Amino acid sequence: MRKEMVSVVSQKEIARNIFELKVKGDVVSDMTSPGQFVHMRVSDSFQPLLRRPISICDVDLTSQTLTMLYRKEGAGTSLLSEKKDGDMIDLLGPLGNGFPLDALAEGKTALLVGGGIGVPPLYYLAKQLQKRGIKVISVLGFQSFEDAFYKEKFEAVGEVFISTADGSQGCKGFVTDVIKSHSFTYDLLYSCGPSVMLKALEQQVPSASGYFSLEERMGCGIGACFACVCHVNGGLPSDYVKVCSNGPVFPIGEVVL
Amino acid sequence: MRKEMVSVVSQKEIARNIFELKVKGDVVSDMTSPGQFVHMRVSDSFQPLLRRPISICDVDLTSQTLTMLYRKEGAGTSLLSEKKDGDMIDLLGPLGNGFPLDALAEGKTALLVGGGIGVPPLYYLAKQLQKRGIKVISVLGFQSFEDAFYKEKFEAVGEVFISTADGSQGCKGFVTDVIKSHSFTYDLLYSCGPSVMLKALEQQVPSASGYFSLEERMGCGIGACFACVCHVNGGLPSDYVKVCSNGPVFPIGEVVL
Amino acid sequence: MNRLAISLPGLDMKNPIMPASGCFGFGREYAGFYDLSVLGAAAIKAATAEARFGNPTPRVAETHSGMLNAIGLQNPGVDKIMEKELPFLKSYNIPIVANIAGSRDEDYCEVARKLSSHPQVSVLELNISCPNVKEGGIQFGTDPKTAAELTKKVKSVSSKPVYVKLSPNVSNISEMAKAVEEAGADGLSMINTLLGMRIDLKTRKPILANKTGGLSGPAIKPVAIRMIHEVSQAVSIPIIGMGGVTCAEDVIEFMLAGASAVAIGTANFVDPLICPDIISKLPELLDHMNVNHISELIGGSWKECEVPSLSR
Amino acid sequence: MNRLAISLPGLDMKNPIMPASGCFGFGREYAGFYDLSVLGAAAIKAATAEARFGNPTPRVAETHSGMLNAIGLQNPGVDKIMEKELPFLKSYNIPIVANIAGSRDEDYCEVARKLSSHPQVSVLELNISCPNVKEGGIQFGTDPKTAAELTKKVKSVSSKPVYVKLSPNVSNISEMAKAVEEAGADGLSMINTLLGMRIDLKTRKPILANKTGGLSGPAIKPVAIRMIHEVSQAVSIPIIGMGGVTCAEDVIEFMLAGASAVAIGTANFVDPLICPDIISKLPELLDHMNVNHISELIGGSWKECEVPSLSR
Ligand SMILES: Cc1cc2nc3c(=O)[nH]c(=O)nc-3n(C[C@H](O)[C@H](O)[C@H](O)COP(=O)(O)OP(=O)(O)OC[C@H]3O[C@@H](n4cnc5c(N)ncnc54)[C@H](O)[C@@H]3O)c2cc1C
Ligand SMILES: Cc1cc2nc3c(=O)[nH]c(=O)nc-3n(C[C@H](O)[C@H](O)[C@H](O)COP(=O)(O)OP(=O)(O)OC[C@H]3O[C@@H](n4cnc5c(N)ncnc54)[C@H](O)[C@@H]3O)c2cc1C
Ligand SMILES: Cc1cc2nc3c(=O)[nH]c(=O)nc-3n(C[C@H](O)[C@H](O)[C@H](O)COP(=O)(O)O)c2cc1C
Ligand SMILES: Cc1cc2nc3c(=O)[nH]c(=O)nc-3n(C[C@H](O)[C@H](O)[C@H](O)COP(=O)(O)O)c2cc1C
Ligand code: FES
Ligand code: FES
Repeated sequence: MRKEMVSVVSQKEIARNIFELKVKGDVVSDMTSPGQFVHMRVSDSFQPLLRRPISICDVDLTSQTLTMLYRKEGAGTSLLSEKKDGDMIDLLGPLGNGFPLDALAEGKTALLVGGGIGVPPLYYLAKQLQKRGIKVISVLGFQSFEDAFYKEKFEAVGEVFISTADGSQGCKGFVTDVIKSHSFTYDLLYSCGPSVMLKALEQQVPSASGYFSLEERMGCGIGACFACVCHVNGGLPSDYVKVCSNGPVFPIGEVVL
Repeated sequence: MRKEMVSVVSQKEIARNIFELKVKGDVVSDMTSPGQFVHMRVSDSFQPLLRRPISICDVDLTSQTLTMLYRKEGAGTSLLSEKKDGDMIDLLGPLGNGFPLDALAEGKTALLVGGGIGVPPLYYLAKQLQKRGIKVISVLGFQSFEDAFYKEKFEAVGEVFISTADGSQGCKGFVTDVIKSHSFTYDLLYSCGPSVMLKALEQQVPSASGYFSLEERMGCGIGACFACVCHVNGGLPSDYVKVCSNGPVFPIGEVVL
Repeated sequence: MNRLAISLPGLDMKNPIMPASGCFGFGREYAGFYDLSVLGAAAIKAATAEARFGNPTPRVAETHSGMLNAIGLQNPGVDKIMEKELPFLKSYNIPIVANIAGSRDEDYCEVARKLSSHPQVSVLELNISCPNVKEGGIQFGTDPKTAAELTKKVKSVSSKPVYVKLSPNVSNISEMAKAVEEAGADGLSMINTLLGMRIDLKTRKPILANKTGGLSGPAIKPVAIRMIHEVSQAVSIPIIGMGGVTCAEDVIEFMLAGASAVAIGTANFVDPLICPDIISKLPELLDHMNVNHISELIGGSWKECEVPSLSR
Repeated sequence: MNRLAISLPGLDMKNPIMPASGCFGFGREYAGFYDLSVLGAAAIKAATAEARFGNPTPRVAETHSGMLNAIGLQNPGVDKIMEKELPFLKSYNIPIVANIAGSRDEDYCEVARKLSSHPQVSVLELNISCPNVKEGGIQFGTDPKTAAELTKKVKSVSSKPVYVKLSPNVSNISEMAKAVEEAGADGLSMINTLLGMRIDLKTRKPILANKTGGLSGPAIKPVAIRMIHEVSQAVSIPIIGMGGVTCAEDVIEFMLAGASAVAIGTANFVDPLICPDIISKLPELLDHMNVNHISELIGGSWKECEVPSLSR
């Protein structure tokens, strides 16, 4: 975890409002755990004031290059989308705890389930799992064909199933529909996406064990401000975990979604 | 007076922290009166919130190009100094009333006295006066050699005397010292500079008639907010003029400095 | 049907947008930029009984996402305003909100009587909250009793509806609001500026000659929103909301909080075309939000679904 | 001579800079970024008698040059803080400001008694101003009498100096300050956050689950400066200033206003290295201002030349 000025290597829009941003810097060498995130200042002024959390999507350790995918939504990500090659970005990272890689032995199967802008961290995970000889099945859900991205990239590391809410690509419906209609055999589930999706998974795939990556509005991103807490299943009412520093990845069932 | 997005043609540092900025746009066609100013947003965000008033230094009506000179001081002018060729700037102008050009007949002599960043508006004035067959003598005061600018440009339109506070160029001292040591013969005095300088002129050249261009912190720049008022000499206590819309140029003696 | 029309006591507005008092002079300057008849209404600069020069300069300073002003109620006095300024606005045919200020009850009443009798004035806006005038205003704005008494007196001499403009520099804004409502106020304007200061490192003195000034602009928007959210639930008179509005989305946020109309102050200095720009963007935004008429949004943040919003 | 050293009741600080309560946790996280021993002091997160989870999420929202928070005083309770958190800070050997909160007098007193007896705690900071806790806090912070009584009680059980942290959400901040000074407060901390709100256009509800939150960051700096300027002239106990500090220049501005030390809150989230960065920049700034010792700046905006500053 350090603060460093990284330089923009490239930026392009790869789907509707979805940007792929590559940055370079020494700090990238620390980014070995998929599921971790970085916290970036998108402006030199205090508008916006807070940093923006973005997941690590891919890392090239040799060239110290970090790839991030983000959806241009509000003021912060709009400013981020204006960054050009050579621009410097104030980056804090890597933050939080990623997906445990040694939870699965060689030869086992991992089911990766991503929804929308929850897909990016699963890509680095997929690559790392495959490298360890683990079979990867990816189920990726998007709103529509125009919003889908990285299908080919995921296909390079395993089987891929796409769902879109409007049916314009892959199966019409949600990731849970894909999972219900195929009877995948897998050992662990890894998922990242909107909390409605994670809740649906918890309910509709109750037997699954594995890991969820959560999102919560953040202040500091490092565990100091208590903005991003969640209740713990079966804990005291005052028990909590912080998404930024205890997560964002938690064993399924550990926290109250 | 209109609001227009103008595009940056060039920007360079011509003296210590003094920048020459050229912009292009239809609105420049309205800028025929030296002494008027423009009011610019230097950022798309609200940091800084208010526009910045900068004088018209030179205008090329054919190419619709406006030249401004400014000193990089605080947050606003720092941001302005980062503008690059092709960048767009939100400009309001031309604002206020400039120096009357027909106050002098052909063949008469004008003494132009500028201090520091008060020098720029005098350049467009000097050019216009010369074009009308008026003899121009310029007395320009700066802190030091490093801060001086546009000497050659002024020399192209008339005789030039420089003073620097540290004596590193021209006469050591202030513009008033130059005026005292030379006994210039002139018909009208035109001056722009810090209010201490204008006050000194008023006291030490009491006989002078002519025009002063004033500065005051501004809100709107167009006469609506009453931020920039001055008392009127010999008026009621409630009498006032607004620097932005009644000025910035006033007949010497009209307003309380 | 005009989806933007809002009707409030004394104010028939074709849209909820008006420039805020003190940020629009008497309209002349902005008339050079756009046709003022597009405005829902216009609040003119505070009138006092006599002409006032106001405070010494510097009168403005910038802050992060905001500005401080200490104009000090400069104005030519109520008589000149009626003679020289109001006639200019006549041809635009928009409701006029006449802001009135003073240091004593009698002054307020004199100005109120005169202005309310002017045919062009639609409503009075009782400024009991100007933070920049030593002798008066501010104590009216922080003590519910004094505010209520003044409101009563002004109401008794005014032939037009009276809106009371509240100061945010109070411990309990609802108490103030309820006091002036009971005293007969027909509506509220809120918020005026927050008291603030900046110190110059070079001179080591406050930048403003008046030392303190009123903080306005985007920086204060969250304070305005929470006060309007609170007060709109505590009173039943309408609120003209203001404080940091810079875009159509902000207007919607103020109306969801509980404002029935929205005034735009500081943003006029940043962009003289801001009022017509916002007005023209509102219909599109309503479409986007699936809202038929803008009045449906008033108080929308608390009117329905109070319980569900608590449960998240 | 250490040009930055500041000595206040219970606080021997090698420089006037401390992280503000609630913005620094208990120091662990920032210890990963820099050596905490460079700090002048550190204010730790509010302690309550029992463990508190605080408010539901979302707990933060952004505003122009500011942020809203409604953490709701989440903390593990005073006992756990003394056992588990304070020992971690021991090795850094810096004065600790222990922030205490509660909803009833007894709670405050229990926490005060316990924490003041802890050897590592240098002073207590009585938080009577947390705007995010329904049952309590805020009324202590807006009523001078209640605040004074609480201060007295806490003083009577505390073996360490007590600083009272004032809320800016009041009509008359000097009155509050004088009341707690008379009640025995050894110093003041000001300001806490301004009450604010943001409404989400999509859900039409407040963004924060708690609806309202505390506004902090650069947006509130002018409010803090004017309150410190006023209060420092009204009382004779020292003030720890805070509210929107983001750079060394801001620190100087707070001290010129009348603060004797300066706390940094929100800016830690923007830049975890902000405290050491500011500390390292102060000497250069003093040189630039021709100031020998930083304490010479305290109250510099009003201490001398009161009259000349009025005349401009
Ligand atoms: C651990 C983590 C990893 C993330 N990874 C990615 C990623 O790889 N790609 C991506 O596109 N997005 C990701 N997000 C969400 C992303 O941070 C938000 O979309 C982004 O901050 C929105 O900023 P904005 O200025 O565009 O939106 P605004 O709505 O203007 O933001 C306002 C505030 O809300 C916060 N906010 C808004 N939406 C979210 C959200 N969904 N989660 C958390 N905070 C939010 C912002 O940080 C900011 O403080 C991640 C969030 C977290 C917590
Ligand atoms: C009519 C007029 C014409 C001007 N022409 C020029 C010019 O041609 N070249 C040039 O360099 N400067 C000129 N100035 C001064 C220039 O506007 C200020 O230097 C500039 O606004 C400072 O902005 P900043 O953000 O760098 O400084 P900051 O100190 O950060 O500014 C803070 C605020 O103070 C105001 N301000 C600061 N200094 C002045 C000042 N001297 N006069 C008015 N407002 C001020 C700013 O506009 C801003 O609102 C002119 C001013 C006026 C009123
Ligand atoms: C320069 C200036 C002058 C103002 N003058 C007045 C005034 O005369 N009467 C009044 O009631 N409010 C006055 N106000 C307050 C505004 O009407 C408005 O309530 C406040 O600025 C908040 O809105 P804003 O953030 O959109 O500016 C003034 C504000 C500014 C910035
Ligand atoms: C996330 C957050 C949590 C806070 N928690 C506390 C707290 O527990 N006790 C307290 O006295 N102040 C608390 N504060 C207020 C700060 O200590 C400080 O007074 C305020 O934020 C203004 O300073 P700033 O603008 O530098 O943040 C908190 C502020 C923030 C932003
Ligand atoms: S974001 Fe601050 S504790 Fe998690
Ligand atoms: S700057 Fe607004 S009236 Fe001159």
